Amino acid sequence: MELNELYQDIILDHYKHPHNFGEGDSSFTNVELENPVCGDHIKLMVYLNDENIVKEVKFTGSGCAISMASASIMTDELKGKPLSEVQQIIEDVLGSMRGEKAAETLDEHGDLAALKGVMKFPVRVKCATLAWHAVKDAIAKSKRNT
Amino acid sequence: MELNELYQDIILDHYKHPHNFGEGDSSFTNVELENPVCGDHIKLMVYLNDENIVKEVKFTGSGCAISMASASIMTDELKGKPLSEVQQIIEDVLGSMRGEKAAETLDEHGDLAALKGVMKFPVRVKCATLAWHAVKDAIAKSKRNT
Amino acid sequence: MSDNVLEKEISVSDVILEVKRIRNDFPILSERFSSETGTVKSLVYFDNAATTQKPRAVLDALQNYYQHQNANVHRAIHKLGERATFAYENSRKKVAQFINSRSTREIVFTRGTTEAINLVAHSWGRKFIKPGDEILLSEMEHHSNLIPWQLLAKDRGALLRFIPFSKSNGTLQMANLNHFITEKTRLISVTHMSNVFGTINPVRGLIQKAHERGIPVLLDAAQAVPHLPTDVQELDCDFLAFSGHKMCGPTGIGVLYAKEKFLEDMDPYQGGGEMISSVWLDKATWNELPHKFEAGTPNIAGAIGLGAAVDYLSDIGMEKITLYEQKLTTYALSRMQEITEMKIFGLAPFRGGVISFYMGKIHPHDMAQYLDSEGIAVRAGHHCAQPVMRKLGILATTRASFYFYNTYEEIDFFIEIVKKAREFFGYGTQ
Amino acid sequence: MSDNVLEKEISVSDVILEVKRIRNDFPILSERFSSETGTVKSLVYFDNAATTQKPRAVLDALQNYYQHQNANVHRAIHKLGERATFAYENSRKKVAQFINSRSTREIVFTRGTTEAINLVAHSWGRKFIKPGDEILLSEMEHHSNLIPWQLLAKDRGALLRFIPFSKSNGTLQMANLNHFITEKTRLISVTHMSNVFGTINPVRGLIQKAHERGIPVLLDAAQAVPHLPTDVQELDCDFLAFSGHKMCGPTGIGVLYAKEKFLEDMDPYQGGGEMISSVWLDKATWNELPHKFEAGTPNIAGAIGLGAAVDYLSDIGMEKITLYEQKLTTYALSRMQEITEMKIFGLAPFRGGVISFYMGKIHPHDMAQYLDSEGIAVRAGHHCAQPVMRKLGILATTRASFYFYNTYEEIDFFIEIVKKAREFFGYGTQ
Ligand SMILES: Cc1ncc(COP(=O)(O)O)c(C=O)c1O
Ligand SMILES: Cc1ncc(COP(=O)(O)O)c(C=O)c1O
Repeated sequence: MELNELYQDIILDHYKHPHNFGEGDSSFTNVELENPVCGDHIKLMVYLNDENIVKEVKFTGSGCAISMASASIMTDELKGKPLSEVQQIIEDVLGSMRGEKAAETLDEHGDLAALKGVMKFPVRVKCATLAWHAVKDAIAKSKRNT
Repeated sequence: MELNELYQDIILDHYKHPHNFGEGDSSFTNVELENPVCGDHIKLMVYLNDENIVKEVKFTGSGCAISMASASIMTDELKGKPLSEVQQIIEDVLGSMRGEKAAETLDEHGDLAALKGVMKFPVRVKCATLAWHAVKDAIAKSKRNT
Repeated sequence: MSDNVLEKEISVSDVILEVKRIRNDFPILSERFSSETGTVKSLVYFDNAATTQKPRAVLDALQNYYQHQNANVHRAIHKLGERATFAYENSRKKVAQFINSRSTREIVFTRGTTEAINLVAHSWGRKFIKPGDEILLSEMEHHSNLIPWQLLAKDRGALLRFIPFSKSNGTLQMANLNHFITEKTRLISVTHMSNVFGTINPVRGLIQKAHERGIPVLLDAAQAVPHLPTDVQELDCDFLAFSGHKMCGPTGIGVLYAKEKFLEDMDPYQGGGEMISSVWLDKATWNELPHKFEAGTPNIAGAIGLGAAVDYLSDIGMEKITLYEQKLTTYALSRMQEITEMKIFGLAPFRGGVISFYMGKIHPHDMAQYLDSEGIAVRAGHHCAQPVMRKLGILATTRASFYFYNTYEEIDFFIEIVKKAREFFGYGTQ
Repeated sequence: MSDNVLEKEISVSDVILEVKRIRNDFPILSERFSSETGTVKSLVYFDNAATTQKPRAVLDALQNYYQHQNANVHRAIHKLGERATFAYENSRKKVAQFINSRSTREIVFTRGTTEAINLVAHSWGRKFIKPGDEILLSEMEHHSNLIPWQLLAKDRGALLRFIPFSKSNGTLQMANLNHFITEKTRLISVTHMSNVFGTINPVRGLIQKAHERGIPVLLDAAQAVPHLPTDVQELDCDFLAFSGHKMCGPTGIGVLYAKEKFLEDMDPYQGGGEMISSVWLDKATWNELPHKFEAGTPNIAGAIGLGAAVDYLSDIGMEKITLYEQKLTTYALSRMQEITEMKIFGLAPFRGGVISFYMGKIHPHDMAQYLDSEGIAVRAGHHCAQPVMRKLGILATTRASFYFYNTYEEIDFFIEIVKKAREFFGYGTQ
């Protein structure tokens, strides 16, 4: 059943038990984004250290299983990685969601592969990318601040 | 052919050689009416004497064969008749054009019978009634003035 | 007069619609979806508050128009033009009769409810609303009956006020009405039936109160006209707006009903062909009603399709439709109570077949997606009523909305799948 | 760049359209009329400037939509909603490609040309036109490109000025253009092709001149887009308006093209669902382009039908269509010269297939009626251009207008019947 491709067990697990859910302290850069179409909103917090390592990524917010799971998987994936690599991953995810990159690109990034199922549901792509747009903005903002 | 019902010989004759076409003098009451849909316009002049006889009816203007012929036939028909009878004829014509009176009502009024053909062409009814609305207005105006 | 349409004396046996037969009139209702694994699902269409499906009679009217009548309307002397004009104006007559308006002069064709309301805001509002004036709406309005008034209020320096709704059951709080109708109130514009709660608002009393103070009332009847018998003379509303696509008609056509004296007083809306009488380079005079408000080539086929829809609904009978839908809704509501975490928004005593709900913490999008995977089409979102969602403290609901072609069996299937969704998203079996 | 579309290098052999085959695509073209006496007449449809007929491909697209895709667009999670949204937005893409616009963000669906122009007058005009400003039109505008500006000028205290046309041949008098474009000119809005004279106006030069002075230009392309290849980037117009029903598409759908920067700057038009981003009771923010200008449920089926029309026209090829129609028109004009009393209004060197005429003193309504009795549909009247008629000193003309499905044989028949009408109304044989 197609539905199981969308709601893979990994997605449902992250949705029911999100990772890195919670507020960061004042050292974090925050970005809040909303998907006005469905009202989903997310607060994304990153801590980029002086060596340009994304040390911490946290989030809060409320939304559907896809948007929450995508945020949770993302935090796992980006945490501890150097900026350049993080930016590459973000582009890989957004690019494949837009259909500009092959879906298989995601296979290299662990749990992210579970997001491939979303691509068959065009209206849900915005759910999956909300957190990614937020983290992209947060990183840009964090770089501007430093 | 249906067209011959609309453009009966009587209609074409009146159209090519209109009766009572021309300006009245200052004793006449004038009304100008326009059909904005097609731009046809008519100037209708009546002279109602003290005994309430419609002594004279004249017209000028420009329009299609139907509107001009209808005006010409009308002037012949109304001229010299007492007001009450004239008003009855006007109601007979407008009523049958609106479909509220039987078309046969017109058979009693000489050349007016030729207007029956118009009723099969709903868009042309306005052409046929322009002069009749004008004469109705002119008579009302003339009565107000006296 | 009462707002309870159920009070009409119709014996229950009359109400049994031949739904099986009716469903055959709607080609799309036999649509099947096959998934990649080959399972085939039938369509269960529960998104009727968004738009309804079209019976073959309406599709045939469209085809017939394009194949035998297509021409521009008005002013044409040729036969196609006569046919098109006759069919177009005849649809206006049908619509006038359907809502019992006095004359076709009161029926303006628009693109839909939204345009009808914008027309009033523009042509009546910009002329008659002055700085400091108040327009009274309710808190449960669709964006289409809110934004036009926001724009007008900003343009004119006027104020919007809102009749509140009760969070517990989604009804308007009419007790304090005198508080909201002030000396400055110049217009009241409210929805006849809520597209979120299904609530049928007590508009007759409201209109009476408003008229005692000389205030005109607009009814947003987008959800009402398709589902309830509507008599504008009995309602005595001054304006009424509805959409063809929500009542078996085509997209792109709707209606503004307005009392003649209002239309006479109003400025034109759009300028262009057909709405004029005489035109000079620097000035123009306007055509007679209702043409003054229909600039340019109208949606001719759309209007003719709406005429066919109105015939179709009349043949079934609007009272039967109302009663059947209310029975169906009562059944659905009672079955939904079976599910522990089910929260239903909108429990007004008088209501139509629109049910908004939230199941535990399952996001409405996930619920809608799950239902869709079984062929059930419902809507998830704010239903163009973000202020309602805000007041309820939620982002969205899932909404199931019915029409007369829906069945008890479909509701049973819906309940079964909602229960499965409940498990799927982590609530365990019940 | 030249305005002569004929200059393009296409060999005549390319231009031979398979008109016989094409005519089979249009069900209505085989319509027959039988009179009371039993004579049967075939339809000769020469009223294409008013509205065109629809090929089966367009009718099928409408049926297919209602039978397999019908749902409200945007925001729906269910399959029908996805299909409807995809088809609707895909039509926008087709339209964008058809006129070579940069992006679908520049394509706003409207009811037609009239609404598109009103949208600009309202949303751009009310924001940017100030008292004393001037708007430059031409004397040959359709009411739809005149009344909206009259209403705006009145609202804002602005002034309308008019590029005159020559009575002798119906072309714009461009020599004194500098006299009409002043420092106060804020907008130029002219017709690309006249619906009375058939004149194709030299809009490229006009746009260039206007842009040198920073003045935006709107093209009323109601008669142009259906008949001429249109490239908005090459034209460099800032706004362009056209109607689906004049180019094989359904009624009730049209297009406003506008450069993105203009759409960004403009206020919304109608308020309601879909055009918003976030809504509170007292304020709202707007959706992204082009949705900001499409309030409420759009004419979904209409847009999809227009997409099919655009495909159909592209398959034939717009350049072929232009050239075929011009050959047909040249033939018609030359044959009309055979008739002594024939007066043709509009003899521009670059012209499309619209021929307005007056035959001696035969009133246009009588002429049209006579032609109709033989199955020939033409239009008689002021063609929504009363100021043009006034300047010409007449009340109306008879107008024959062609599309690519018309034939030389039809023109021969038309000439024959015009000659018979001439006799019938008293000119004797020629
Ligand atoms: C209550 C209500 N008002 C207005 C509208 C807007 O109708 P439309 O989108 O057809 O203009 C709707 C439908 O979405 C509605 O439910
Ligand atoms: C030049 C021109 N502009 C505008 C219009 C108006 O188009 P519509 O009636 O489709 O809005 C027409 C068609 O009648 C036209 O020919």
